[in-house]
Amino acid sequence: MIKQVLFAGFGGQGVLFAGRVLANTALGKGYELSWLPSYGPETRGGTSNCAVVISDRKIGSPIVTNPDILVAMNAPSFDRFIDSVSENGLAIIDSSLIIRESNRDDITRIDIAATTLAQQKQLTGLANMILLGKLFSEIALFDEADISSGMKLSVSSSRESLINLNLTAIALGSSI
Amino acid sequence: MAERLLMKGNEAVAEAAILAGCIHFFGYPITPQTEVAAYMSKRLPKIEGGVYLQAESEIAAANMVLGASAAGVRAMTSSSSPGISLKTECISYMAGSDIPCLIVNVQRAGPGLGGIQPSQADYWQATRGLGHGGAHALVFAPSSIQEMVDMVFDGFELAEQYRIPAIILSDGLLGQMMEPVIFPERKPKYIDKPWALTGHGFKREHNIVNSLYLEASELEEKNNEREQRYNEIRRLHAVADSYLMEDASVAVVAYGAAARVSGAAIDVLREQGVKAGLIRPVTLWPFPTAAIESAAEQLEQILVVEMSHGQMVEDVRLAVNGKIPVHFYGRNGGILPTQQEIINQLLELTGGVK
Amino acid sequence: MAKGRIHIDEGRCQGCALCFEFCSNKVIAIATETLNAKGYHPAVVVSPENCTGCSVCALVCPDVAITVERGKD
Amino acid sequence: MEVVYKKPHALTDVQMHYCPGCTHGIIHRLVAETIDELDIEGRTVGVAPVGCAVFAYNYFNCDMIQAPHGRAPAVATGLKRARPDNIVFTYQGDGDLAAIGTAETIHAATRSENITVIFVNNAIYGMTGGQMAPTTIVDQVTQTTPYGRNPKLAGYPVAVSEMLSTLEGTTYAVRVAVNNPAGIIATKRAIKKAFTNQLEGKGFSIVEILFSCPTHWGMSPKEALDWIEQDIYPTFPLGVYKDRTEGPSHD
Repeated sequence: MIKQVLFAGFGGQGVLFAGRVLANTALGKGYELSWLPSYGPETRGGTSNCAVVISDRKIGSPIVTNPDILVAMNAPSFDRFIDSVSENGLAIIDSSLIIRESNRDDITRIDIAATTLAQQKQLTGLANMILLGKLFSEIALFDEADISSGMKLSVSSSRESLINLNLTAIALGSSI
Repeated sequence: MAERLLMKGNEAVAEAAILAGCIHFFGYPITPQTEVAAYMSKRLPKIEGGVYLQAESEIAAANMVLGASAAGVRAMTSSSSPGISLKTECISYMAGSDIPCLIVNVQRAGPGLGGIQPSQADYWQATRGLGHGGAHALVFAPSSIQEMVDMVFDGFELAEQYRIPAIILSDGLLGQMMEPVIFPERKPKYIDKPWALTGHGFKREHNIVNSLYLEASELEEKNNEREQRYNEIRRLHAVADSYLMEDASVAVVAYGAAARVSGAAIDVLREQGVKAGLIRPVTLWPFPTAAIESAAEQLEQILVVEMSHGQMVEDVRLAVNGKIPVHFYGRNGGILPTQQEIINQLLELTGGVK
Repeated sequence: MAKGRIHIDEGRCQGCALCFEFCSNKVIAIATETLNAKGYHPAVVVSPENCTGCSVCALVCPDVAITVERGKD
Repeated sequence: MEVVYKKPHALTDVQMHYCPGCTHGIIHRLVAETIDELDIEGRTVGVAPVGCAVFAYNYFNCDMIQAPHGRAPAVATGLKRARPDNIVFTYQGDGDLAAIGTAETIHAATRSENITVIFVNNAIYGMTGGQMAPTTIVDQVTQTTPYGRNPKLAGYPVAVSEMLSTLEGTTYAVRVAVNNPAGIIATKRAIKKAFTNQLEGKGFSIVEILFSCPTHWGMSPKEALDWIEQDIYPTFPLGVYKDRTEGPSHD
């Protein structure tokens, strides 16, 4: 088993954090894994992405060029990465910010208006967690307890109050 | 069992240094290394006697390490390629003064300011070009964060044993990525440093840390003595890891991040019946010449894979000494060769399944 | 009748709102409902009739996104 | 109506990469306006530093060079000595000019190199993600002073204009700030004087400009400008620290 996931969006949308929660959840289950951020000046204000690889064997390259799963949170990321999604792959799209068609009929595309939904449900800023929730339900590798301990590892102790809010947003995304 | 943690390479190498007894760190920001310094700036002020200092330049940071190490403590600095170039003046002085230390180079692409993406284009610098005068440092090439952590202990201990600087040649990929790591329950080993500038307290002759010998015969004697240490290191501490080499007819020779991808490519080829293996230099200086020399007896050909235009390939060719063809594949500018690219290269060389 | 007129290059704008903060005549607002191609809420002209052409907005704009005209039409 | 304010010619059309509300862009524009007004674009050469402003070579229409970290004044010296009729300026941040490049800065001033130094000071390293700069003020929290800058461990901020004013070779040293419209106008005046000094062969001029880093200060762009006045002015008072342009010319 190997899952190559790419999270992409604007800096500030929490794409690196979403990847971190996925990585920490996989860590708890004993998988081999890697997490690699884009880094450099473009991470501030510009586009930002991170690659997470989960596998049951040693991971070669942590760079994901053809993601099995793309989580796209803005239009530039969608444009840049949609064609790289592997055949029969999955794209989870924040449709409140991305109104775009693609000619990929060989992949599964799931549109969730995550940013709008987050605002409606008093979860503003947690679109990333809603999309991650959907990813968790699609890959079906982890149960609620795994995700909860992955979340605890990902949030620094000074921001512990955010744990439950994040988990609520993940549960919301999973249920869609 | 110790806890399995998820950490960035840059943070793990810093934590490992603290566990290995290094609480004197002198740094300077540069991407993609800065997290090493940032981590130390958080941790060291909380440790009794811990010193974190941000120097005014990489040049100064290296010289602060020279001072601290000369005073007998375990000292460390880290930087990324352009910053290492600035440190090389001092590395030459440390080598000439027989001062141990640990330096981490989180390589980025060059030359000049280059880019900030990962690279292995500092191989020549690390193994050949550490300032003037023909000096060496121990050069370790981790290919995982776990290995990088373990090398920090070895780095300090061998550096002190042989009184020579040690370098961990990381890169932007290993520095920036996170993967699971287990910190070893290993107690650091310390040895006496009778040469250290501790203040003689009227109990011994005064110590001098120096690299200047105006009398040619004196300098030659000094350099010969050091060369003997270098030769012992070459004999005892050259390390290579081999993977699926028992029946291999073609081998990839790669280190660090390039070796990770090469290993994964070999796994795929093995499933297709191609008898490929991997020789991974773990130390770059001393270079594991013997391991490659003896592998060349069984192999038909070698492919060297690097994130550069080909630097280590020269050492591989010296080791093979013309016995079999040594091919090269590399990407540079900050690009890691992909698994598929390496597979294609090997298929082309072997003519498919053999 | 406005004494001045400004043009904001919304594509260059990064929505820092300094023009909005320093415009004493409330000519400018931040378009919180729209995003430009770079993903920012751009500054937009909402009360052109109040513009005096004083150029303070252009003076404080770090993205060099504002052109100012002054005088009679 | 008549256009009274537009992008100066000496700036390219390239969109700058700076974070939203970063005031590098204002200073770039003021330098470009000065180049336009003095009509020197065709013989001006700019030296870009290492740091956030490294990409300045993409933003100015005049010839540009990218110098090794901190060495811009030495590179500028070579450019100017080789072609004295050209107008040479450096654009350097606090880390570049006042940490790694201190020696080059001081010695270009002592030689009274006939160049113009634009020194942008926002008390932090931006490009690498917000570490302590030589000009970080006491108690300021940065990534590498997570408990605030403690002078006992990390020393005091470097006052560049004051320090250079003590050197015989410094012709003009001034500290200004781009934190409000009046400050921006004053900054423009200082930059223009510093370039004019060079045109008149009067020697080394440096304009130290206090500006903001909302991203790494963790503030909104407007809050960051207010913070300059509240918290940075006491450490770095504005003013003319040296002006010997009334005296005999450098030549």
